[in-house]
Amino acid sequence: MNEKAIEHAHRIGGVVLALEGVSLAFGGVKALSDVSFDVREHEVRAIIGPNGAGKSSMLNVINGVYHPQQGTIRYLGREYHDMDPHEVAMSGISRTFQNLALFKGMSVLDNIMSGRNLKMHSNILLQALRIGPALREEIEHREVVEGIIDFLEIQAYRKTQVGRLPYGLQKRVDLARALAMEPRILLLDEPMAGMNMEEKQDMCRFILDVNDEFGTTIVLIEHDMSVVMDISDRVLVLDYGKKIGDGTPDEVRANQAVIEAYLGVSH
Amino acid sequence: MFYRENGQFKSNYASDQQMLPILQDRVFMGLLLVFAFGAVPLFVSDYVFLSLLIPFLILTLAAIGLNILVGYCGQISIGHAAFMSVGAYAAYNLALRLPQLNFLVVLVLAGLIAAAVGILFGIPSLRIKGLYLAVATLAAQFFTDWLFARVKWFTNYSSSGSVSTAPIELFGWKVDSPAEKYLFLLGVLVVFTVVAKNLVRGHIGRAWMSMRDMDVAAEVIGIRPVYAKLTAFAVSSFYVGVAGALWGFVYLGAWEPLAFNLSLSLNLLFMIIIGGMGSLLGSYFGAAFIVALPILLDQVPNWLGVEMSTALASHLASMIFGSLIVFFLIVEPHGLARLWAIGKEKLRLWPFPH
Amino acid sequence: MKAKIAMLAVSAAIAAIGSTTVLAQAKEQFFPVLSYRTGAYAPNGIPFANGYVDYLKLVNARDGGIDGVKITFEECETGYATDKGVECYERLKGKGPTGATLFQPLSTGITFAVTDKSFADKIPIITAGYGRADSVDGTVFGWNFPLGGTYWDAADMLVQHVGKKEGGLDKLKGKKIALVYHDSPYGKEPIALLQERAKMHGYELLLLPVTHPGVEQKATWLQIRQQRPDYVFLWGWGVMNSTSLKEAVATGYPREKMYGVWWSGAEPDVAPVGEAAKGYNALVFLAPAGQGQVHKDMIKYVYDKGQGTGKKEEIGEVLYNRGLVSAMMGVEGVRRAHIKYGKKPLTGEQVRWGLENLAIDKAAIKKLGFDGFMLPVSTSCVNHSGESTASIHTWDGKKWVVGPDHYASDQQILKPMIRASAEKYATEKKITRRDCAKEAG
Amino acid sequence: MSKHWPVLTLGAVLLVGLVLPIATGASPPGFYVEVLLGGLMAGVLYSLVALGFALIFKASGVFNFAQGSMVLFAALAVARLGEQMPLWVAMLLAMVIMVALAWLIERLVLRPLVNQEGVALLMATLGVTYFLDGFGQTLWGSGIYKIDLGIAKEPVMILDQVFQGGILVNKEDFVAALVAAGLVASLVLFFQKTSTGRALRAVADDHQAAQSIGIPLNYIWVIVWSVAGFVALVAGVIWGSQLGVQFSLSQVALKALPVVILGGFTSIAGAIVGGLIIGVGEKMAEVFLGPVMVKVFDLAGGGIENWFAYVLALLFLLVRPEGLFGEKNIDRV
Repeated sequence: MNEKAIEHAHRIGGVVLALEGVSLAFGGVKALSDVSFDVREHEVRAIIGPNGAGKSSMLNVINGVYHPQQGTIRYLGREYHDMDPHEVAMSGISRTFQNLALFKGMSVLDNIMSGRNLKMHSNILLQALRIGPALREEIEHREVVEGIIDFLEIQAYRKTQVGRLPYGLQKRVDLARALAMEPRILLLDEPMAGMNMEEKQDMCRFILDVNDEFGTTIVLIEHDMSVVMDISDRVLVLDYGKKIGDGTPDEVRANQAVIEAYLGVSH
Repeated sequence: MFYRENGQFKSNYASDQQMLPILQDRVFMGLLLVFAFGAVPLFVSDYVFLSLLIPFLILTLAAIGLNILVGYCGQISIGHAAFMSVGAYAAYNLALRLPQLNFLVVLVLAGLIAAAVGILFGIPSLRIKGLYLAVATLAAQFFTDWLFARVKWFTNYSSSGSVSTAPIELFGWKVDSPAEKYLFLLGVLVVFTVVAKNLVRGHIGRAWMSMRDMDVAAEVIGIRPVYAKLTAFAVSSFYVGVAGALWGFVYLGAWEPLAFNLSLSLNLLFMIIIGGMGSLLGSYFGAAFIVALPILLDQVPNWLGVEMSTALASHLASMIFGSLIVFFLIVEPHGLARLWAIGKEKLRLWPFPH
Repeated sequence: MKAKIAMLAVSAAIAAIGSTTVLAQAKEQFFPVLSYRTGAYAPNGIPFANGYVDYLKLVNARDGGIDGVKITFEECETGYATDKGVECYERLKGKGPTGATLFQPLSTGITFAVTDKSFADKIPIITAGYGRADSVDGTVFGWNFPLGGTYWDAADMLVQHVGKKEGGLDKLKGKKIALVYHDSPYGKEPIALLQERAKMHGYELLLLPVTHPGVEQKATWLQIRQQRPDYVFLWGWGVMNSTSLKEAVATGYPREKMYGVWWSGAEPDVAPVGEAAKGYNALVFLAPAGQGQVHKDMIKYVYDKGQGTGKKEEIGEVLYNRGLVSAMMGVEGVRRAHIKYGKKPLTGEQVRWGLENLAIDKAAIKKLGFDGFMLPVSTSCVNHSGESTASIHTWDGKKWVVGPDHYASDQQILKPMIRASAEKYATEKKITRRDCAKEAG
Repeated sequence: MSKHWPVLTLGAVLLVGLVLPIATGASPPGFYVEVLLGGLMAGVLYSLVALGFALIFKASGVFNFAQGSMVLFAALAVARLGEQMPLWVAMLLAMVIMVALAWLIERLVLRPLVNQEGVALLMATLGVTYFLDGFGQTLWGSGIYKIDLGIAKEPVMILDQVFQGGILVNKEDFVAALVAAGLVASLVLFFQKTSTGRALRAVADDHQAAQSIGIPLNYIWVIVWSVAGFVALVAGVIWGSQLGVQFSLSQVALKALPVVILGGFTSIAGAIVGGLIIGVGEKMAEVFLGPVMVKVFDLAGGGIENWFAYVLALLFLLVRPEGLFGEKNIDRV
């Protein structure tokens, strides 16, 4: 372990998010059955598994898009059950999406600015006249967003409509929007899907930088095993909605059930 | 050559966030305003004022209102004339029962009442989406049609069910002649356009657009759908309500509930689709197109010197109107505003296209 | 650069639209024609418009114009929609060397909207047999001419008629009268009078509105079936009339007990029901169906020369004739005004004087070829309507048969109502009454 | 069971509404049955037109506002052609015209607009509406025309031993309702039993899948629009024979809109059940609730049937957004 890794390991704190016995079904189809796991402060936590294993459903449960039929979610010591997505967002959990859920009709800047919406409070009348606090607010938050834009190196595309950007850049904007919320926990749903090697490296660098510089806890879904094993502290393995493995990358690599699940599917 | 933004550097975010960051655009807008306020009243005939410009200005306001809801927030309404009628009848009753109120106050209050009704009929948008919502908004249309025809209080127990208004007076200025009406409406429209522009580029505008583009993602990044959708309904109905009050007071002068029927709602929708959804400029284009086209089509046989019965002319006009709608949807589904933007893009590069 | 081009384009477009008014200082009198040949009310609008336009053509072809002043006219399609009607009004009001002579909006809704404008534009509005009932009062409604009668007259006559059938107005006590009406200003106009009369005679008034365009009346007639009124007054227009008759047949309501206003008693109203409408009655005022001298002239001077607007066989239908009469009264107004102002193109204001001093007596009617098609009309500055008289005609399954009785509205009841309503309008609009005595002097 | 509560509640409310007039003695039983029958007969026609909407929406995702104009156009064609030739020939010819129209609409409007948003397609059909209104009246005239199906118009009295005063039934309405019901039934059979029908449903469920098994989409659209044209033709003939063929026919079709949202855009069963519910509901409301409202609120006349159906549908959608039989939508991210 090099120095940086040691320093990183020291930063990892207590459990911030814990799921217990979570089950989710659509009609008769079970997406998740009795899954439990936890996330610790400042760590990079990966969720892996074959297609249809319930990974995205897991994220959707965490940020309130789906409400599980059973099980509890405990965040910062508080239990929540039927929280709506925007309430979860307010409490400091943000995410990116597997199939780009950017606001296609808006510019890059506006997309990222919309991540600041939950921190903007000036009332509608002030906004209508764009005076005083409303104007100040716009400028203050713009400064923060510019910081993120610089950080992710997308300065040149600020005013471009997001639908016109190439895929890799869109993924970056997606990340930027999530970062703009200054989250405590950041959920990343396949941030590197469909990218080439170079883009993946960039993205890896960004994720680690976020984790380092802002101390953001990261929960990550990824298909690329090498990436997952490289950057994550702990890995959760799902298959058919069930947990089949949980531990450090090394532990998971050695887990028989995991090997079978992966051998059985594609490799 | 003339339309360049090279060399216009922005040294702070405030100037980058201006309404018109490019110098040429500001100059153009200034000239346009001078022309509209100063020159137009000098050479335009009463007929053009009364039949083209006045309806155009009022309907532009209504189209901006509808555009906020449909174009910016993505919630379709085919019953928006309902909120126009709410605005009109609210203004009528306010002016009648509180005659000492300034007309501008009446307008704003009428808009607020329309906004409240808009929120009420916007509640279903929290549960239903897309075309279901669209058809459901017809409930507002048919309910208000009925309400104002039946509840006698709204029409001040008028025996015919028709109401009429006295001329508007503002701080001693009697807005009476066509040119005065035009100037008054133009003023109102400019103010409302600026306000709309401020809203759509503020955080509430981003909330609306995020609802439109991807509602689930919007909620995940912390935008409350209830707030975003209902404010869109409220602001939209406010605009449309004010437009309705103006339609009644300035354009019609006397009206019955039929004046705000389904075909007006559909025309409003045409305006924003032809003009461009999610574009304020598009609302202007669309309103101009929809107001002027039938009148132009009506008069074309006249100009060409073709003898034609009015019935045939009007059927032909209807056919051409319908075909043009389809044509525009096929050629440029994003509306005239997009064509304008493309033209501007070309102009920016002209005369060196590379 | 761009601004300039845009400005040029805008001004060119505006100029193009505005410039249709070519001012030719010719000896012409311009008649704007608001008509509706399309939309839900076209079946009724077409024959009326044909009659109206044909008469203007006839005056030119037969007489060489009004006292030598040629008539020019232009039609504008309103589709029976108020906003389109207002646009037509604005478009046509300035045409011709002296501007529009007079307007006949042919829709109560449009009448309401343009009444306000008439004060500033000084153009008379003739509403023969429709329009606002209170506009009879010429001292407030200086420009409206509800010639031949209003809906208050009509309602009054119908009540008189059923009273007579019952053997006296006092016999109406305890009876039930249902008003099935077009849910618009047109249909609502008679309500005030019917309520007034209900107070006097003690009958119960049942109000059953029918939504535009009036094809959905099932529930209305179920209610009639439930309530079993003694009489049904029908205030419909266009397809609503035939639908009402059809539903009356379907619910077994006797057609003999149904009375229509004069807009609910024409061929298109009963034709779709045919034989089954037998026994249905309607007010007929001025012009029943049939042909007279004017029609012969029409065929000779207009249709035989291939100038006819409609089909030859439709000449003489109820609504066609009503179009003729309406046009004739406008023309006579101009002719009358020629006496005061000379035989030249007149402005709307001058024509008003003619309309206020109309005196179409029996001899004049005969001379005009309208013998048997209308009753004398005379107006004054105070009374813009003239006496209103009408009869009842009945559909015998094939044609309309006019009954023997003439009715005139009871001025004792109407006058105070008109006065009060006009007063309310004057206050609302801040209008000062004209002083007719002074103007005459 | 719990997720069916909106439907059960609706059923309960409707049932109470149904029973109330008779339970409170507000209506004599005979009259009550008459209202009920009137509502059902109107409802069958609503179902028919709603079916036209649902078919097109199911197969091509288009909310076809032009349905009403198609009704008018078809009726005008039958009426005017019927003046020259026997009625059945006129109807056949009119059907050919409607198929040609369907083909043209597919070719000139739908194909260029494929993959556009729902609202753009909706507006396109509005454009078609304007075109058809103008075109129909230019071609066929804007007067009032007759279609005579040769059914007596006089009502017949039935069951006068059972109910006091008997029940008045209009033969024409009755025949119309029967024809409509027959057509609805045969359409359902067509979709369930024939291979073309099944192909149509396959398209509705998944455009790409349907194409991959070799069903040409354009062909399907022409068929669907032709079927909709046929539905319009039948509705036009029925209504036209009752009301006379004239412009207003195009607006009767608006009555079917609340049926479609109540029943679900894509559901055939929904269109049928919804039509009946709304037909009966609005007649009952107008006849029994209307007068009460007029008294209580001092209204200028009833006429609540104009919005009753919409408000009913709207309230129902609030608790069950997918309509009676529509499919539930799950958001995926």
